[in-house]
Amino acid sequence: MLNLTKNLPIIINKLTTPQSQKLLKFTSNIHSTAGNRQNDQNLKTSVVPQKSKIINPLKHEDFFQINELVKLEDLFKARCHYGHHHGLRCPWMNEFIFGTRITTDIIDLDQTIPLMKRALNFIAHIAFRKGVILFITRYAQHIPLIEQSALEVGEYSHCKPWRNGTFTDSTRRFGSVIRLPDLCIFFHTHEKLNEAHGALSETAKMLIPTVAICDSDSDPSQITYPIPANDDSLVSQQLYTRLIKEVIIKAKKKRQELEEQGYVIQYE
Amino acid sequence: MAQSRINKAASIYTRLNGLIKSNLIKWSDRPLWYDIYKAFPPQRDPIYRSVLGNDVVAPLPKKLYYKEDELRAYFFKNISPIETIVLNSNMQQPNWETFISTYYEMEKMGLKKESLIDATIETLLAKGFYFKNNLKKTNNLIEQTNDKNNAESDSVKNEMKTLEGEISKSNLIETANVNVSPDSNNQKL
Amino acid sequence: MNFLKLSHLLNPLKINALSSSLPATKKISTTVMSNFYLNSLKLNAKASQLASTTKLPFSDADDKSNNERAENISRAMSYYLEKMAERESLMKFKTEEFEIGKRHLAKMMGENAETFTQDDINRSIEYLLPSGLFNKKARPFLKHPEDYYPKSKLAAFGSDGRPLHHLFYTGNPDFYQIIYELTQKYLNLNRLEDAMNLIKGRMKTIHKTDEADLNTRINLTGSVWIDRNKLNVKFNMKIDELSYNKFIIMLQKLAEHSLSKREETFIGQFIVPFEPPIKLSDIPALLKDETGRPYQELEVRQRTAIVKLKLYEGNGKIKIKAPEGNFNINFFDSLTQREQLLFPFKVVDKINKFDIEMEVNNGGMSCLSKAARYAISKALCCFVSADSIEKLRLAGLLTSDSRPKERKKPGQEGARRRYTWKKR
Amino acid sequence: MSLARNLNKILSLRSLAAQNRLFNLNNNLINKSLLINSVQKRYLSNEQEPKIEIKISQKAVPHFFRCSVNDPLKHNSVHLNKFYKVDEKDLKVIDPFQECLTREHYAEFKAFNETALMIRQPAIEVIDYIKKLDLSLPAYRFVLYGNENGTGKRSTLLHLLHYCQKDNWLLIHLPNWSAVLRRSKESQPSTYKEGRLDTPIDAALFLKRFSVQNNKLLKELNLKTTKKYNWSNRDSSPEGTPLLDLIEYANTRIKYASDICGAIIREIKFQTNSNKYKVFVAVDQVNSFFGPTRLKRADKSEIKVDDITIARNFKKLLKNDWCNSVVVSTIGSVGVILPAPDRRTKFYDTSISIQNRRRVPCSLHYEGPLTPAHLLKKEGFYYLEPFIPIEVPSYSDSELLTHYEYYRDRNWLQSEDALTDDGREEIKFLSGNNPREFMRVCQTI
Repeated sequence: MLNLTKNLPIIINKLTTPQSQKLLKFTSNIHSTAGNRQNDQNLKTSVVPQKSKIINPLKHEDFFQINELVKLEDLFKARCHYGHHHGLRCPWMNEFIFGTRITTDIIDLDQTIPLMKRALNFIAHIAFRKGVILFITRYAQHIPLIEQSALEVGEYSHCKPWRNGTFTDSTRRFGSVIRLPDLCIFFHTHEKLNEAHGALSETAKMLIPTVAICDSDSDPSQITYPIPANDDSLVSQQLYTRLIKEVIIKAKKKRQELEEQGYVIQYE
Repeated sequence: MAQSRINKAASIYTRLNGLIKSNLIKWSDRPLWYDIYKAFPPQRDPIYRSVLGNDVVAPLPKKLYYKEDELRAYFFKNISPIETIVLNSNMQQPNWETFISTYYEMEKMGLKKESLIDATIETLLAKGFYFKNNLKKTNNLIEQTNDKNNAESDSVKNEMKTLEGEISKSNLIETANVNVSPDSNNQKL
Repeated sequence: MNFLKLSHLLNPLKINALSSSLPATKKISTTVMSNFYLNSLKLNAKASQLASTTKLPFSDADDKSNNERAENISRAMSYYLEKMAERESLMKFKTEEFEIGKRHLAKMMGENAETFTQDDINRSIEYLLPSGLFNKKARPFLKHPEDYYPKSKLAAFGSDGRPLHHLFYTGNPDFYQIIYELTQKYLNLNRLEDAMNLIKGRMKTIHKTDEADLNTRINLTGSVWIDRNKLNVKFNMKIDELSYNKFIIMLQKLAEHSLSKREETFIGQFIVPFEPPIKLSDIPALLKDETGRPYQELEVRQRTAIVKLKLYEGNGKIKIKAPEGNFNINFFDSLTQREQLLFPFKVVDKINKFDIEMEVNNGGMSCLSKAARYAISKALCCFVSADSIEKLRLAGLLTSDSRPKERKKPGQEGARRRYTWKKR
Repeated sequence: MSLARNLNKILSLRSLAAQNRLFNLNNNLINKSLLINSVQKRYLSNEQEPKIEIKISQKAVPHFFRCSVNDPLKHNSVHLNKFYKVDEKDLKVIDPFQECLTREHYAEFKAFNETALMIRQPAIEVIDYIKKLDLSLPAYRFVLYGNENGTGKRSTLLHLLHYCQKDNWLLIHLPNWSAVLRRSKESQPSTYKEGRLDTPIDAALFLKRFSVQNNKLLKELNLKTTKKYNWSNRDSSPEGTPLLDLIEYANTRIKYASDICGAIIREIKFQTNSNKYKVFVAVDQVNSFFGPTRLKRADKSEIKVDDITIARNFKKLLKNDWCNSVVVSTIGSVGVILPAPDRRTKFYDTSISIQNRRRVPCSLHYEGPLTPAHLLKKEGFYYLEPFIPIEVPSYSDSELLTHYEYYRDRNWLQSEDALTDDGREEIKFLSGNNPREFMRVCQTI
């Protein structure tokens, strides 16, 4: 990651674009909706299990309270806005870039936040439904971190060289029919320099949704929930792993609690 | 498992929808993520896009410039060259940043634009600042920028080149206000 | 991997055969796998209860009400069970066949079928069906099917299809688990070192060998890293040369850490005590001729060459007895061949301090010279100290060249040489 | 083995070393004679500095490997195992066409800028015998032999020639004789007797060598023919023709060289009774006189040694029917003439690599035992009997050391490893104390 010196101006003052204002309004609306509040209250207050208690988490806008988790300041402090040299930029990332400061792309965090919330929400729902989540990266510096965080939340990781056919030819690779992951989270979309990770196309082929941290040099077009942000510095990776871990644990706990309280979960 | 592996033709959701419609996948067998996707769809349908295809690429992002850049360039060119910064040490504010802050203070005080820079230098010298290499003073920054005919010999312009490729002087003032009209950047790749 | 949980799981499904063939739990993965479970169990309020009742974490085998796709998820498991049943029936059939065959054989040999052991089977087959096939694997045999059928693998996933290992999708979880542990340990040591340095108030210096470091660093003298094949056998996995080399580099890095003594037990798993390839007890004693002069006698065969050597202590006389006559070292025309004889003496620094009597037969000149070199180095071992023997070994002089003579090919003059070809 | 390792390095340096060698030699001589130290040397190299007068001592620094006595007449067992210098003038007389030794030897002499021979036991022994001989008795015959090739028979012969030349003997020298029998330069049927073969060029060459070697003596003696010789129907030499004139005549009429050669040998042999002069006959590879030849007639019938005119004449010299003469001959594997290789027949076993073909029985070189009985066979043995066999052995350790030190002195050993004691031991091991092998090993270092 580029180390920009102190002579760079602080951008945060300038980030008062109409987009972010809209976002603020949007989030406040969600919190103020009466129905959601009632639902939350119901969940907490009900102690005696009843057969009639049916819950469809998809009908809540923010079932896992993710809006509180993601903060602009955290992202900025974790240097998530730093992109690559403008020469390395993928043209599909143009829309997520705020501007180019002395040959370096600066990612628009105003756009990152809603996208990240959407992605985290999706991860939480998958975890809630006991899906298999696979953490993927090939960035050597982050591998211990990613592997450790996957282990901590009881999920899976693949940070080793990608062998073609791991998903598409899984029966032969693993010697038997296996359950493929329900969600792949890419913490870095490149396997080698400027070479897309082999799992990207395989997930698309095998109908597996993806969440990926997309830096200015990665192609977000095939990724289901892209998060435009810096994927190279360890600090930002620590932030992402923290958020994702938190979300997964939260979802799993919630499932546990609901089952204890005798709720029936339905998706229809 | 019935699948369509043509990943470049359509997104995973549309392909899965098709499979369900054609009853290749039973409704009860649908993947776990299908409902969630349906309830919280992504911002954009994740279809494969090619740079060579018909998809429209978003306009190039703008270049970021501020008024401080001008001042900084002037400082490096005419007052004192740039110094190395040791990130490890507990360094105070660098000289040029002090220069810029005092410049703004003077501006607030209501001085005229022509004499602003001279005044800031004088105040700084009076405060006991030591500029490493006191270069010869040139004319006022504002005079130079106003004098458009002398564009080529303009020292400020040369300094700006070092900061960012090529930039015309007319843009210089505009970019300082950040609100740039990205007409020139509206390209198709 | 630890499959204790799995065995519990399978019991209700009435697969008793599996539980008997469960392997002994392995040291490495038990700790981490338990961590894996614990971490997931922590999320459960009923953690303690779940541990006693044999339920997997997050398993939705019980609550079918809200899992509309339970059937789909357990497809992997059902496929596995199907395969296992198939194998079981096959093995049963083959075992019966074996028993019948054994009885017939015993009858043929006129022995008691009840006390007919495997050794008896082997012996009688060798007697009844003598085979001249070179490869022993190609010869006829009669064995229990468990001995030669590939052993069944245990399922690496639960009944809901969720893999049991967090690195399952890498394809080689056992090996990568070790690497994962290794990296975590290394990072922890680094953190610890940083903290210690912070207390001591000094900057961290990399690879600095203080006296204090020697006490905290693991001592690897007298040991070597585990061989790749042994590693594969010990941890029951298959890793290639490249990954092995990388792994050894990582281990080396961990062992060189200034606080590596804390991970002694972990590193100890991959250490094998160094065994000198040549034991001093194997070296024969010196012989003595009529005058009481010590000497050593040897015969070496290499390809077609035969060299009979007698090495005496002396002052560099060389006598070579060939079918053509008696020669000195000039029997070998080229300098390179003479240097072959010189080399062992040069290594132990005893040129012209031994007399050589050699009888050579057959073979080409270069082959003879190499055979002589090997014979001399072997005989020298009886005269010189252990250090010098080690020098000889390191120089590669104590390994014989086992390559046979390359055969002549049809349509060619020799092994490689073609007949001269003239266009017209 | 370090030698082998350094070999590449040495080879690359070798061309450079060859250039430097002469320079080094000169430098070395100056250094040793002047005994200047390094500081003085630096002054010398700098032209601006004032020159310092240095006393030049004419006496060279004595080395233990050098013999102070360069006159072979004075050599005795005291001077054993030392090198003595042969004067260039003497060498030009004794060995005018550089045939006595191998080409390698002459290359070394050229590089060392001197001709130095080692005084060895066999030479001293023969010289001792010659001094004590009663020359009125029939010719004495010595046979030099060695148990291996390259032990120094020819250099012993050269030493003896040098001795005899100084002692005013008449020299009859047949170096490289077997080459004539292998492939003579020109051959034609004899006019004197049918069935014989003349080899005029070889004969002329012998006469030329003879005249150079004995020019001074022949002029003093002024020998003349005792008989009229008819070379052909037209040409003849009358009685009383000086031998030198006869040799000149052979130069002009090469056709008659073979016959003239026979005439001169006859005259010399018959006139020894006059006790005016002594004859020293040196024959290299004498065993070639008693074997087959490779020469063939037009009808492809084989030619025996006795059918060649000059060979027949030279063979007479080996007989002991004359006095005032000494015959010293060498025997060796080169003298054994094996049948000529035919293009149609394979003379080697092709299944054996080229490197090892010398061990095949039908190879081009004789590989049997090198004792007089084996080489001379029955015919030669009886022909030469009684003779004094003298063995020329390989180097003893002290001889090898002398040679090594000589090479060292001449800066012939360029590798630093070779200059150490270990290096010397290695060379000793590799050469097996054989002088020729020692020379060859040192060439590569």
